[in-house]
Amino acid sequence: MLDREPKIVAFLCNWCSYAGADLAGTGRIQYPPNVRVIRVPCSGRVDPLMILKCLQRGADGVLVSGCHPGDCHYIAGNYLARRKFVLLDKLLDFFGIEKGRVHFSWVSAAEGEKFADVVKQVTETVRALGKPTKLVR
Amino acid sequence: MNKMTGSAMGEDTRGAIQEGIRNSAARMLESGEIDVFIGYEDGTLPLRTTPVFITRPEDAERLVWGPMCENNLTCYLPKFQGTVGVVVKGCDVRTLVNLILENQISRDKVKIVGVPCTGIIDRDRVGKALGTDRIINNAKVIERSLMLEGDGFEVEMEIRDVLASSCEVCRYPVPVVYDVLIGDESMAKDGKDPEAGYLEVEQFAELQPDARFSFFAQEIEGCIQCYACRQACPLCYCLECFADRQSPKWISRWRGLSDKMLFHLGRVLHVAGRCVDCGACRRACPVGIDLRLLTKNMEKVVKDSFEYESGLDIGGLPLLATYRREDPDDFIL
Amino acid sequence: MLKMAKTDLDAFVDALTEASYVVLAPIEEGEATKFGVVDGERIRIPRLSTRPLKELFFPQDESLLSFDCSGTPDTSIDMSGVLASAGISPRVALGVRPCDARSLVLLDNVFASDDYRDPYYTLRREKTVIVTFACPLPGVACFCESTGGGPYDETGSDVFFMEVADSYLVKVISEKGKGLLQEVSPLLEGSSPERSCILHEADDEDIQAVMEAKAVREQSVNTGVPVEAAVAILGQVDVFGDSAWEEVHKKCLGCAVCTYLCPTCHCFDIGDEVTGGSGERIRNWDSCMFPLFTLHASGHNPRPSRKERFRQRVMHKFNYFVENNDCMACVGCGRCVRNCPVNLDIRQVLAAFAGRELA
Amino acid sequence: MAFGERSATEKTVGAVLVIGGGIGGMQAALDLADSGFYVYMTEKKSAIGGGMAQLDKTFPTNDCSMCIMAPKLVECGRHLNIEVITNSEVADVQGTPGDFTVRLVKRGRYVDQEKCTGCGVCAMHCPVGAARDEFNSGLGTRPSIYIEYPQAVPLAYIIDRETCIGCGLCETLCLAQAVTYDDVTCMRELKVGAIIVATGFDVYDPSERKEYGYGRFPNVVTSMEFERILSASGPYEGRVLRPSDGDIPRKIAFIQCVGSRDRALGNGYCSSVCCMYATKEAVIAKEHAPGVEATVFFMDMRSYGKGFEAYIERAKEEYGVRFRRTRVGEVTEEPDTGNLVLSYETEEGAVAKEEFDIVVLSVGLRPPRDAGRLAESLGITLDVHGFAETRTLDPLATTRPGVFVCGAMQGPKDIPETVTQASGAASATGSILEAGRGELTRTKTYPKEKDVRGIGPRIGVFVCHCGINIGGVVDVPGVAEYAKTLPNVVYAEENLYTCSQDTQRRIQEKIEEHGLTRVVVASCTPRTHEPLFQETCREAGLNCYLFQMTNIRDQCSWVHMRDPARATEKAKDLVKAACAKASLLEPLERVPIEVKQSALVIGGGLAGMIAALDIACQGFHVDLVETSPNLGGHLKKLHFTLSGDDIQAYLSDLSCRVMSHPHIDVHLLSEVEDITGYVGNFKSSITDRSKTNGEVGQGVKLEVEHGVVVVATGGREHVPSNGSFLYRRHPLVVTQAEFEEALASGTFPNGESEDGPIVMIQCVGSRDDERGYCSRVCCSEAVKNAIRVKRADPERDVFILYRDVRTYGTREVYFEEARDLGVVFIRYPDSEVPRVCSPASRSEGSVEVSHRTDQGPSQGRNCRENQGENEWGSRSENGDPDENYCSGPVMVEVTDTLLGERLSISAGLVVLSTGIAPGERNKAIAQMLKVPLDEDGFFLEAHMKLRPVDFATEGVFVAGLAHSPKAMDETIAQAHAAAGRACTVLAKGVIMAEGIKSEVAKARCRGCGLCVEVCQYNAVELDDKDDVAVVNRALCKGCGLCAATCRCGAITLKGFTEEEILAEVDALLC
Repeated sequence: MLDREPKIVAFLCNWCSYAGADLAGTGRIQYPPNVRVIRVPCSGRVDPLMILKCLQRGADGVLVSGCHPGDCHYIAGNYLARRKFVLLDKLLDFFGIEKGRVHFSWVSAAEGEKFADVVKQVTETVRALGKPTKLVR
Repeated sequence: MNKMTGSAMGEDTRGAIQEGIRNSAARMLESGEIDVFIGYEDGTLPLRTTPVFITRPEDAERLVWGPMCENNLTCYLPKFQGTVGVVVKGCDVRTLVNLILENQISRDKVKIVGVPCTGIIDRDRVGKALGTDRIINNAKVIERSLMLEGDGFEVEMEIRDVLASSCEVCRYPVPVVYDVLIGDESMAKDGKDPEAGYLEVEQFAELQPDARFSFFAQEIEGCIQCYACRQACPLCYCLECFADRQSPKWISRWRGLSDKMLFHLGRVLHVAGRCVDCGACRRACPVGIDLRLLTKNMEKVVKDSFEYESGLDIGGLPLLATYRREDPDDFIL
Repeated sequence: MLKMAKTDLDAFVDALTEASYVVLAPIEEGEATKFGVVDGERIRIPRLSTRPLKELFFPQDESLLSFDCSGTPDTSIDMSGVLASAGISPRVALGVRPCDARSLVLLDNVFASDDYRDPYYTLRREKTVIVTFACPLPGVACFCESTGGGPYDETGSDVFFMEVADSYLVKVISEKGKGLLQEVSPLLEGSSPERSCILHEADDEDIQAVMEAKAVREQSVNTGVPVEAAVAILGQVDVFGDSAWEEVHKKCLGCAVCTYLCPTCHCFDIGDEVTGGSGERIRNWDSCMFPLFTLHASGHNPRPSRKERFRQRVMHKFNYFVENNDCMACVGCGRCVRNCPVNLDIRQVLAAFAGRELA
Repeated sequence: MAFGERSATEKTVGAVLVIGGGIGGMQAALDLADSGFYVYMTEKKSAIGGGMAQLDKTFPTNDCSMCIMAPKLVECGRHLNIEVITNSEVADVQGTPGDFTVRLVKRGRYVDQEKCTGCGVCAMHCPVGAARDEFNSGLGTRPSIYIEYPQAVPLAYIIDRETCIGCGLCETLCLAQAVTYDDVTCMRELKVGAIIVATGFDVYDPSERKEYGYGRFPNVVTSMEFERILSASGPYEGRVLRPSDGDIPRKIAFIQCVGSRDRALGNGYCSSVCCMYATKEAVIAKEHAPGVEATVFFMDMRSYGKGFEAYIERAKEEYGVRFRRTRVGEVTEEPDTGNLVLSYETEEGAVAKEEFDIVVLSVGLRPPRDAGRLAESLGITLDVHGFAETRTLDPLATTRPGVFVCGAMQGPKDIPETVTQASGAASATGSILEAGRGELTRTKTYPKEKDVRGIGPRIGVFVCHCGINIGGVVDVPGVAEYAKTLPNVVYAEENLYTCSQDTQRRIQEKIEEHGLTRVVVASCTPRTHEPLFQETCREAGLNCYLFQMTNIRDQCSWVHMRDPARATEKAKDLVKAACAKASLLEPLERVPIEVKQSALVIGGGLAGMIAALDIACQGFHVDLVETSPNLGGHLKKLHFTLSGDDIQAYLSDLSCRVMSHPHIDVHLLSEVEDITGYVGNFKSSITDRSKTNGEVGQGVKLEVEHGVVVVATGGREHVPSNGSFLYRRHPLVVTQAEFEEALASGTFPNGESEDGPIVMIQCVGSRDDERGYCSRVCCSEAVKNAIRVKRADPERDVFILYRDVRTYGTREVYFEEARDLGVVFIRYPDSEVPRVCSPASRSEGSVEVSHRTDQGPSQGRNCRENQGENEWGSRSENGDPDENYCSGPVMVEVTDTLLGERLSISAGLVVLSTGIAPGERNKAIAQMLKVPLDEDGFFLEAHMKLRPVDFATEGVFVAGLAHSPKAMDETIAQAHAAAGRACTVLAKGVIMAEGIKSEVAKARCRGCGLCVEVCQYNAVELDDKDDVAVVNRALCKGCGLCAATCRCGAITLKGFTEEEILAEVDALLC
């Protein structure tokens, strides 16, 4: 049995970030194996409640990644999602949840490198925070 | 829009307003403009008034006005059948504006009787001021003070010392929209400047995250999930609250802290950009959870991030129905 | 009848603890008070705890059993841990008010009747000694007298404390109560100077004083609520369709304050919480005021609006329960009156019906 | 004959013969079959797949070759309107375009294709084991009864009678009774309207190059052999080993241009792909055996394609691949070790020797050895090299009307070029067969969908090894075992390639056998493979939305290579999540969407015109939008091709055909303002300033409806920023285009020819910090104009200052010609861009080359007048003209890497080979269409290899410089391709839209209208009767924004419901 590793749930939009993650793969760009991807059509599909649910389920971190502003395959899904993400981000902070549990990023289909970097960065941050306790059931 | 000014700041302006409300209710009912008039009547307990639904002009006499008229009556309006008149304070009308924006009631079906608000009394504060377990048998409002008598005591306190916390920082005491405005705007306590309202929030934000979290943990621990906060909120009109969904199960049957927190976080997210800080949730909570702190902070976030204030623009769009390219992006990797 | 100085209350509690009883008394939680475990801290008994006593026997949520789908049929369901997890060691509920004590007797009709004994409830019940404190001056929302109780009502109590001046008179009501005192009294004997005997016989003066206090207090309780009359009217068939319901429910918000804080409301829901292959079967409070309470899988809801739901609550307390158990499901504690966000006062509702002519 | 110019009276057969089943043939066949034509595909081997099937990975994305082509293989294999005829060759062709009669020779397979299940028992027991395995380039052996490769389509064995001893064992063993010894060669006659030749290439046989010891030294291998060595399905299962002793090599050498750019012993042309594939093989070798050191010995690095330059950089920087610019003299073997010693001349001129463990000869591509015979039977002409003869301006048409060519048979090229030409050829074909469309095609009927209600989830899990792509890192058997323990999983297995055709059949069997109601595949990315598996489910009568896929390769094994344990753990989690979601999946229905059978083509340049014409010729209406006053784009500046065609003549012919075509509305001086809608139903608003509504210049606003969009917005010529290279500062400094203008207009060379040398500077605005990519055409353009000059005036010195001469493909012969004509090529170091200056500012110590008389001011003026207009014109553009504007002679200083000296050339004229930059409007248009741009600002296609003209967004296609810099013939081919792909959509009256849609639960909807506001497709509206939201399924794109926005939980996105997503979350975390 392997010793406990932080687990990061990543919601990736199908058109940009998921493709970016694939590109990281075809480029064989290595990154930490802590991330677990859930494919969604658009970052706009992600309801902040889902993110809360991840934290409640004991996710060490959550990453939501979509197309860069303006690139949304669905025109403005990421713009409208971004408003919700602002609210959630600020709410969690005010509520006293450690900064760095929940991350957001824009990764395009051409950014395999960036995806890998994001995952590295998120993993390091989350690892530094240690096992989550707040909100965990 | 006609304005009825109470008999010019005379002996008892409240009495005048009360008269004004009764008259316009009676008039509207007689003229058939409305089927029902929703206002306040005396309650069964000291310091309490209670919502009343008047359908006959003669019953308009039951209507009262005063700093004990705490309920936000717009919570009865979503999808209201027929035409309705309603008494609203500065905050109440903003929730009404949201209900109109959100297609819960059409403007032409509601006659808005606005009253410039001087703030309402927080019963818990009175209780605290009085000391635990004192029984108040009777409470009267005279001018700017509150007369209390109970088991062997008579106390007078300044109303402004026992105002609801939301009223203390109220920025829009005068209804922004109305059909009838009763009383003189100058009678309303002057709106606080924006920042004053966020002092509490800002001070709290100064604390360490852990301190903030354990504060909320303590507060929310006591939640019995009676959902009075939700039911009292005019904007919580979902037919089935996310907290009640069987599938997906956002909130488990375990009434543990985690699930209670999820409910309250979810609630705050759902009223974000809509909440007008009327304080109804806070007053409804039987265990006295400080629900305003989260919503007030959210109000600030919305204002700072999107320059958006809820319930002021009857022609506007809901916060989450739109976006701007220049919305905050710095938190995104 | 025994007597104990008020100042000795904490010593008494210590003795109970020493006798390895879990002492449950009103404790503060935020701005509210509820019954919780005390160890060490001073006992402060409020006029009435915000949250009802029923929580001690019928908690808001409890696991009935746990299961694991991956296991074999015989090992897959496990109830063993559950009862234990109910934390069942001998307990003393201290600082109970007569209305709450009375509520337990009503609840017994549901959970500990001849035709059904709920293991979880009954176990807690058996293991708990109820030490009631007579009520000080009742509040404006109280109407226990009208429901058959009273500030000195001993129903449901095992030991009964009554204030006189700076002491309590302590009355043993039941065998359980007797046993408790016998068990702790050795610990109360003046074994050490600072704890000289704190329980001793009361004299006639004391008893006289108590009687007077009792009279005064029973006077001051609101006896004007025509509960009996209302019960009689509600017993009539045609009341169900009465237009009055339309009026009385209107301002109801449909929250569960009244039912959750009510010491006698006992509606619950049972369901499973499953993750992956394993889970627990959980019983938790439910409220007849919620639409989901009666929502059918078909989408049909026999109680579609707040009117029907509000009527259900009133009818259940003052008619159905009466029919089933010859007693109304209300002890007049006034919690629902005091805490209703819109001051919807059950007493007015009852009055509204009591006013009718008996057919 | 130009496309679409057949009189309707002629008979038109709605079928096409595609010769060759490689990637080109497959693409052409699929495009044709999808746009209403029946396709016969002949393949001389026993299975289709061609050269690409043998490759391990492909550059520049390092995609696993088999992985990306497998779906196409399978699709061809089972396409209703494609008949694959293996072991066959064309005997002869009679008839005319639209009505050919083809006779095929079909050799015996000796195994009944229909009966054979591909189980392999026969091969296992075949006593012959030592037959040469061609697929593995002879590195391995095979029995006499064999299949080409594991994923072979059709998956049927074949007996090679050469080696078969006729023991009959296989016949007795075969339970399917598929073995038929008495099978005979037979003739077959086909009626087709057109023919596409896609026979691909053969590789050069390096044994002719004795000095490299191929054939004598076991550790000298060809690049194709090395591909097989690297391949997971190859002889060494992807482990990098030496043939001689199976040792793991430490040093690998790649020798470039073996059989290419070699008139003496090989082919005169450049094979176009070797630089890239060698680099790729070096990179992959390092991946498979991290310790290994790879060196590439080359002459010019020809990384001219899209993303190539960056790839080379990564190879150097990240993988530490060494590049040595030299020609290897000879290879000798160390007898005892079998190591190989290369002797070569260093750039410094010294002779060096270096020892290697393996030497890979980057062998060139050559026409198929039987190309001559084929050409004869087809009646087409071959060019000097033996490739099908085509014209630069009509690159897909052979010399025989109705017979088209694509891929390497037309000239050496890589996969995207081939795929592009294939789609192009399909389009060209469609253009002449329009009348026959739909005549012979059949439509597919699927088995009735199983009603899975009430059965509950019964999940089958298929975990893919993907050769060693996954299995090499993740414990695949472990994952499969783990899957069996998951809730609702009733069956789980592992596959070598879950995407192979036999596995598809297997999955269908398992669905039957175990009554599966859900299928989960754990393999590569759903973005490429989901459709394949969904199709498989459909064919088994399972609703395709009951399929769930999870990516344990691209997002697991490939990115966690160094942590197998955790990669496996992750894979298990992912499978668990997939199953959790699968348990909740429900059958969804696809909604039909009407297709507006009209196209919008943006850009009236070469690409735009060709695309428009093609689409129009296929019978569909086209709106062609061009911003400038006339058609032609860059063509207007060009005058002749390398091969000497007259571009202006071509242009005027082309544009008048476009202008006069009844199906084409040309909008000049017009802008596309806005594009809304989706595939089949686009709406665009165009401002057309060529038409007026009274006020002049105002123009009119047009609303056009169309089903597809072709982006052909072109690129722009890089203009050296103020002053650099003294451009627009000195009269004697011009761009290549300006120079060509002058050459064409005869204003240069002018009378007095003592103008001093012409110095051409390459890579101006290419391969620099600002623009990292190669502009691809500049070398050929320079060579073209240099030749022009030399022919006109042999005396005049022409210097071409370059970094790498990139006259790829058959352009190479012109490079040779230029050299023969005495053009001097001087290579300058990447670090030191040549400096253009006036003599005064000349730096010290540089060697004077030109001894011709200094250019007097007169010359300057003289020359300026030649350049007259655009010179003055550009001057005035530059603002204050006299400021730092210089005249008189001009010097070019350059460091010659060969001599290692700094030269300074007194030039008669300096010609800058300026690069190609992306168009300014790209970003705007990209945003309108919601399609991505790459880092360089060109449009980013859906897939670099196999979808070169498609976008991820359905119904939108790209061609020409908008996609990347390219030459005319390439642009033309790509334009045909875009048209062809567009027609696959237009040809269908109706397309079926995805079943992933939002749905409203009325009972929960409070009619707040938030969903209506957020929906960007106006797919949601409030029903004023019930006052609840309703979703228009045709408009809904399935983004789920409304679902995530609805507080009341009234809207959910089918296929991505909250329940399903939370199930995944729980599975991953609990």
